[in-house]
Amino acid sequence: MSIETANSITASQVKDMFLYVGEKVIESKPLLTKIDSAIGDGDHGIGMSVGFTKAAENLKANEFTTVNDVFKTVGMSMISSMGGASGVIFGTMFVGGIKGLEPKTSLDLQLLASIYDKALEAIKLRGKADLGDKTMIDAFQPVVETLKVCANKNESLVEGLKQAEIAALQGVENTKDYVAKFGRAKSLGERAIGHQDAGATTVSIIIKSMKEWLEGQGNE
Amino acid sequence: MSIETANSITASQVKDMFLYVGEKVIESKPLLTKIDSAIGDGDHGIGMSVGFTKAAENLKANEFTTVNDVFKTVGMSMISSMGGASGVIFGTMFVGGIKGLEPKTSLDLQLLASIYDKALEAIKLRGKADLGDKTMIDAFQPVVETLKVCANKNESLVEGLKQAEIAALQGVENTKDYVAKFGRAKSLGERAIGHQDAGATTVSIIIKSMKEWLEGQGNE
Amino acid sequence: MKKIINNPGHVVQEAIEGYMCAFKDSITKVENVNGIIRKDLKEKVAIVSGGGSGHEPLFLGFVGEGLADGVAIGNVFAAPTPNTVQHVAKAVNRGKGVLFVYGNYAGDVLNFDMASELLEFDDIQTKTVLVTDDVASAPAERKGDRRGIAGDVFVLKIAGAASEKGWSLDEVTRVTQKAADQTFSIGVATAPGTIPGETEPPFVLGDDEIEFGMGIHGEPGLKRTKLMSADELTDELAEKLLEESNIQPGDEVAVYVNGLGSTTLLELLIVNRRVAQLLNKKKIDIYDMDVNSYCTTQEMGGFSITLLKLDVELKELYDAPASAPYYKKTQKIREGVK
Amino acid sequence: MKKIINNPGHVVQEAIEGYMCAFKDSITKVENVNGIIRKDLKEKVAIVSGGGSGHEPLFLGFVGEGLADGVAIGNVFAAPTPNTVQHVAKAVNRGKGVLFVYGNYAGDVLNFDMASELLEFDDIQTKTVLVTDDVASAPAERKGDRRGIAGDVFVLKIAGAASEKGWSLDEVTRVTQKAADQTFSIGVATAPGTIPGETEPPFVLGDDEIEFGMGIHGEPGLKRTKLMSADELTDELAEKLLEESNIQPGDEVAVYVNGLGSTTLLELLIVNRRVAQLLNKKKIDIYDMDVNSYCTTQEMGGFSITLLKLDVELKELYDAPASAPYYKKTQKIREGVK
Ligand SMILES: Nc1ncnc2c1ncn2[C@@H]1O[C@H](COP(=O)(O)OP(=O)(O)O)[C@@H](O)[C@H]1O
Ligand SMILES: Nc1ncnc2c1ncn2[C@@H]1O[C@H](COP(=O)(O)OP(=O)(O)O)[C@@H](O)[C@H]1O
Ligand SMILES: [Mg+2]
Ligand SMILES: [Mg+2]
Ligand SMILES: [Mg+2]
Ligand SMILES: [Mg+2]
Repeated sequence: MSIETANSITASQVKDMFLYVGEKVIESKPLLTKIDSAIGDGDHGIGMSVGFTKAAENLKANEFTTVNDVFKTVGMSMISSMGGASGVIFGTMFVGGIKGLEPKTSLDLQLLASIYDKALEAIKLRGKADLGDKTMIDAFQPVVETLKVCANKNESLVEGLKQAEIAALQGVENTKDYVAKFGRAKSLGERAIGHQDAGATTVSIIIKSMKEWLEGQGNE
Repeated sequence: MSIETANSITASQVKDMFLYVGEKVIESKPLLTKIDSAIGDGDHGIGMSVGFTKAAENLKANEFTTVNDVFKTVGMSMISSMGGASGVIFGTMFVGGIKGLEPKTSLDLQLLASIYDKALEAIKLRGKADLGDKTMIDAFQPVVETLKVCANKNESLVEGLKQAEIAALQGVENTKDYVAKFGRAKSLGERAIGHQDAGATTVSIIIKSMKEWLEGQGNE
Repeated sequence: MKKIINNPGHVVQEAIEGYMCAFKDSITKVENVNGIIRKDLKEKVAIVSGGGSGHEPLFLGFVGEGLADGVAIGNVFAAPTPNTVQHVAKAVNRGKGVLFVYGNYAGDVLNFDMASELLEFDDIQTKTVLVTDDVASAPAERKGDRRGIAGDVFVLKIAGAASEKGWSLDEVTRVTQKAADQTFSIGVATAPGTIPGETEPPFVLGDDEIEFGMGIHGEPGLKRTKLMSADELTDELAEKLLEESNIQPGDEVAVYVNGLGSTTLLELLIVNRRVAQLLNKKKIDIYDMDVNSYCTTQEMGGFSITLLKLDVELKELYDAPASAPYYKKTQKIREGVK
Repeated sequence: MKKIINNPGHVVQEAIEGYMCAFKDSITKVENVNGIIRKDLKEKVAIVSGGGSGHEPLFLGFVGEGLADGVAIGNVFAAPTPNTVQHVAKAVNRGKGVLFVYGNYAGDVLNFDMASELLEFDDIQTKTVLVTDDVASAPAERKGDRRGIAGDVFVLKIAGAASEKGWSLDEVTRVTQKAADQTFSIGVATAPGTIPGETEPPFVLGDDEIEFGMGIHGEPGLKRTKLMSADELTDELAEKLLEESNIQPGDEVAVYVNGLGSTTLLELLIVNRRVAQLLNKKKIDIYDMDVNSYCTTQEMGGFSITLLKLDVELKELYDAPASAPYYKKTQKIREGVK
């Protein structure tokens, strides 16, 4: 059975998937810089690159038997290397969902949905932002909801991510209409309208490249 | 008899002449800035403008009966307002030649030649520069020599200045071939070659506009 | 913009190395993180500041007597990581607690807060005062939402002085919060600064355009206008600043005119002259003035004006000596202090 | 370049006014001329410095204890007038004579010399030490012909300290001349600075071009090259600097890395790190390091490195306290000074 239609991937494959995701986010550095420059301080691309570079370093240095450790390694790499709002926020996207989770050796759509669901909650607790505040939450919350719906329908991991990507992109679009309440863009008021949020864009890139990796695995 | 062919002008006319000269030098500010920027620090035009503005102020505030006082007013205005190398050097061009000179009520070519001759000496003493050092001396010394020759030939003031202007312009041309030994351009070495000296250019503008004023008076 | 750097990713680390070379007699680097602390730590409440780098001499230049005991440094314009803050706090803690004083930015709040949580496990008590001086970033009724800009200097000065007096964490926090509540700034940008390694500036201003209220990371401000004279510009900024503050005729203020990077001291002094004239006209007493470029945005052009409204307690703390590599204050001889 | 000024012709006067507003407790303006003097003048040899403005905080920021007793300020990049120098010297003279310390430029020499002549009539004895640190401006055998750049800071520091000791004019002159003889600098420019009121910069550098040895008024330097890394650039400059100086392994030096205006402290610290590495490698002992932008050329980009070769006498004077609005030195605790 190809991964494309598989219901789960091993911890080691999760590692490979996030290595690929990291490459794609690092490639998007100029785009993210440009978006953050328009209404923020222009460092989001740099920050995400630093975080995923560190994550890749730490992922490559180890063999992983549990999904928990892969998520923890990615998240802690970000928190300890990036700084900025996104260091804590995107770090929490990876570590926030595995707190108290029993060790898992493989990842399926159910597990991904529940990890990200808990992570979303943790992000909201930490950052005090909510849907409509022009943050990464505007992309991440629809992602989580879509993953949950697809998981309930017992769809494959890659199908879930395909749907989630669409939801994420819609979320990014939505941020254009919002006034920022958090982060460096918040002082902009009405003037932020028309510009998409950098962090939300990163969420969409992460989800898109998770899907791509799974598809690529399927095609090989 | 028109001034153009006159052998002398009154102190009050000397005042008017230097007011006109001042206007012309101030008009040349952008040119002098450009020339000083190429091999100096770019402030020569500003400095000369400050000096002649102050001179005009002090000239206009007074009536003059002696040529000495006109020259002294122009020179002291420069020394006390300009600063820079050219404050002392161009100030000395006007005060250096009247030291110990008995009061004169009119200016003829003989007197101008002798005033500038003494001024040239004073400038050399003060600045320790000589012909060929890429300074205003390269224009001023030919001016003085020409004025002396014309004075010996009993030519008119305007004719003397006409000849002097040609000598000055040749002097400016010559500075292009010299390495600077004084002023901010001296560190340039060979690289100053090809560029004319700012102060020498100012000398040529002064002489040219003295001539123009006399001609203008003659035509009126 | 040409930057004199080696690798954009090593800028902060190498700058800290160079800083240590110059000032190692009075400061120490915290191992493994971009943190710097005083050598002569006292038995007192510790003051920890920090934030993104790129604003030098803030924050790293302000470690010393009467100022910060330690600073946590992030990458350019990025808050320091929680473990950087944590390690700095642990290094300066003398059992009397740690006060965090830093500018109010989402990233800094997230990271310092996370550090506080981590420090709880180390049994180190922390309190926080956010600097919220930029009146262009939120209206007066949301003073607590405002960003922190050059006002950092005043608030840190007060915190450091209070801690040197041996006050308790609660007392140091109280008076520092008072200083933060009484600090108001406004800025104007004339040209952008660039992050090392980036080739494009984060914003573009026309040849004769300036932007009022722009933030120190290039956050968009209140409005764009044509370049005006120093006096017109200062008048308009100062009027807005007073409007958005609670400063009244008869009040006493400390004034700080801050250059953003490439605006020259010559220009800043011209602005300062006008600020003094204006405050005199408004019968606001000038207790002290400082003009410098303590809080920069790389080579950004422009300046900000900061006012700290003083009372008897704040004046005494303001006047206390301070000595860090890039901020020194000797006791001033005051003729006829009110 | 946007300048925050009112009238280009009033820049210096208004800046001095703004300066007085901020620092009037320690300095006084000399009437009718652009001169500034200390308030707490001592019965000692007076140190007078000065030169064109545009290099702020030099010279006006260096008036105070252990530095200049007075400064004569010219227009931007133009030497002060003889009567400005004369009035400043008269105001600070305490009957023990006046030492002029300033950078070696034709304009400054002409005006200070003319002032000396005028001061003879006032029965005030003057001596002169020219700062000639810029190794790019003349070869070693003509050290006395070199221009003065950031080395002003060190030479002035020594002169001020010597005069505070109550030494005679001859003695203060001797040791200050020794400091000038032992001070060596070299600079590099990455971008021009503009004179207020001018619309064109005085020179143009390509997008990836820099110029070695350019002077602090934009005087052309030794060569143009492509922009390089901070380390490569520092290595090349420092090698040239050492070549053109008499500094040998085993010597002790004070180091100063000076920003020209818009180059950030972050960059200067990276340069300083490399300077320290290089001197260590060459076994030249670093007695002290400072990194700042004391001697600017408006918003010019680039930096210079200055070395002062020390002996026992100079070390003591170097370490003496100094306090002016823009330069403060507190006694340093030296662990195991040689
Ligand atoms: N409180 C918050 N909650 C969720 N996301 C946030 C919050 N604050 C900021 N963000 C996200 O972080 C992004 C900015 O990240 P980044 O530019 O790296 O940090 P900084 O704002 O410190 O410069 C924003 O685009 C937004 O999506
Ligand atoms: N020692 C000197 N003797 C004669 N002329 C001099 C001397 N030094 C400088 N000059 C003249 O002064 C001019 C420069 O004047 P200016 O730019 O106003 O002063 P600065 O050199 O102080 O910037 C030079 O072009 C040169 O002609
Ligand atoms: Mg950002
Ligand atoms: Mg010049
Ligand atoms: Mg940031
Ligand atoms: Mg000049």
